[in-house]
Amino acid sequence: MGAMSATVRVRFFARYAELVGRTEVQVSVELPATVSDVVRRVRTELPGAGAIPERPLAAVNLKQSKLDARVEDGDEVAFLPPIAGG
Amino acid sequence: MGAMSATVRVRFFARYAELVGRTEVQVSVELPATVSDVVRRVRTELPGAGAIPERPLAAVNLKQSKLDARVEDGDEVAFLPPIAGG
Amino acid sequence: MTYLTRDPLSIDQLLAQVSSRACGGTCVFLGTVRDGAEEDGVTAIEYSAYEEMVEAEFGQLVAHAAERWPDARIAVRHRLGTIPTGEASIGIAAAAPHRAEAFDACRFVIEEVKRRIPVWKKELRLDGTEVWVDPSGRPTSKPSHV
Amino acid sequence: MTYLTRDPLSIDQLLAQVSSRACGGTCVFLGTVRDGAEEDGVTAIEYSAYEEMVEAEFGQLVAHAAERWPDARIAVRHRLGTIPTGEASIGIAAAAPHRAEAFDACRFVIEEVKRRIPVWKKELRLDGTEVWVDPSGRPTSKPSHV
Repeated sequence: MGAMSATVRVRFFARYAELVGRTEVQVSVELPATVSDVVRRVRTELPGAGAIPERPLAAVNLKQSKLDARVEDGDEVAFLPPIAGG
Repeated sequence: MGAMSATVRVRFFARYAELVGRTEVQVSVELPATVSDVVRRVRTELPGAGAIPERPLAAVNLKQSKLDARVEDGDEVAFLPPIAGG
Repeated sequence: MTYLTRDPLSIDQLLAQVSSRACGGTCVFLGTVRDGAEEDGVTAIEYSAYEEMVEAEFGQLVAHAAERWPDARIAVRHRLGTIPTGEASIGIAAAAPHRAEAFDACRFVIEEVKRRIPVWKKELRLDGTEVWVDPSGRPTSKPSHV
Repeated sequence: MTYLTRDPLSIDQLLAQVSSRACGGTCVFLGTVRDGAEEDGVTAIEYSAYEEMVEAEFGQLVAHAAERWPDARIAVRHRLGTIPTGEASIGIAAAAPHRAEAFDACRFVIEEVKRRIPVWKKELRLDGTEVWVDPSGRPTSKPSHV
């Protein structure tokens, strides 16, 4: 019996979007999975994403999230460069 | 030889102007004189001025002044109700 | 340069006075005539002043703020006369390279105004009464409070 | 209710959102695109955002401020897109019965914005270069800083 897998929508913003040359990508990870697993997958497989830090600021479903937070199928995971609003 | 005397312009504002029914008056005081002397003279001689406090906030020539400050001929002495600007 | 006006205050004018390419933060304070829980049917406040002294004091106050926050640009205007509820009696704008200076300079100006600018106010009430406002912010009509 | 716009910010609109007969003090903060001593020929800043998250975060931030200052009325709008030097990128208005609450609530909002609202800026320079601004307020183009 194969492991359960989840598809998450990964979004990139600002400098990170420039680095990877796109604003989003779909990623599959085996469950259980954390934000860190998504980061690792993206950094190793997506061209340009290696320049994203290993421990970026992240959000899951519009809320800032720790890297050890669980991700589920259908989640939206965003990698956020250092915030510079205002 | 008579004492030197000074004429000062006394100004009233806001509630004090209402109490005395006017906004200014000329007062003569014998020199040397202080703001307190002017206050005393005004409170005893000007109808309605008895309701002005014995130690009002005062200004001499546009600057807040202590009651023991000297006044000279030609000075402008103002009695200021509690400040309520802004 | 006059710090007093009998016309409605213009925020745009205050902002124009302080705006600068070098400033990244601007703090504006507006003091408005209130008719809230602590008031009792205030329809307007009549503002009066020792006008010559107000001009002199504002000049010193702004100079003092400029010494303390040398990069800040400050504008202030106080309105006199009868000001209806909801309209502004004072407007202060402080622009600075960084926001902390803008907030601090603006706050400094309004606190100093409350302390030393010779302006007085009389509340005009719905019931036709008129009450001088004491410096604690609450009106008093009792001479014993003076 | 949206907290984002691509149009120039209107202070009048922010003020209209917070104005109330019960409020005696209103504090407005404007963050503007700066080209000062610390900058190097900034002609504009390009603002981008995680828009859905910005809306959610602003909603929480304003709700949090409303809990802390129950009598305050707060409005905030952030502009996105290319904003020329001198124009405002964010406008915050806080009205309250008394001035201390207005200043404190307004300051709270801008500090929280800097801390948690997912907005980014890229400075556009006179010499044609473009530089992402890092959160300390100074730009960095070196990947090692990220």
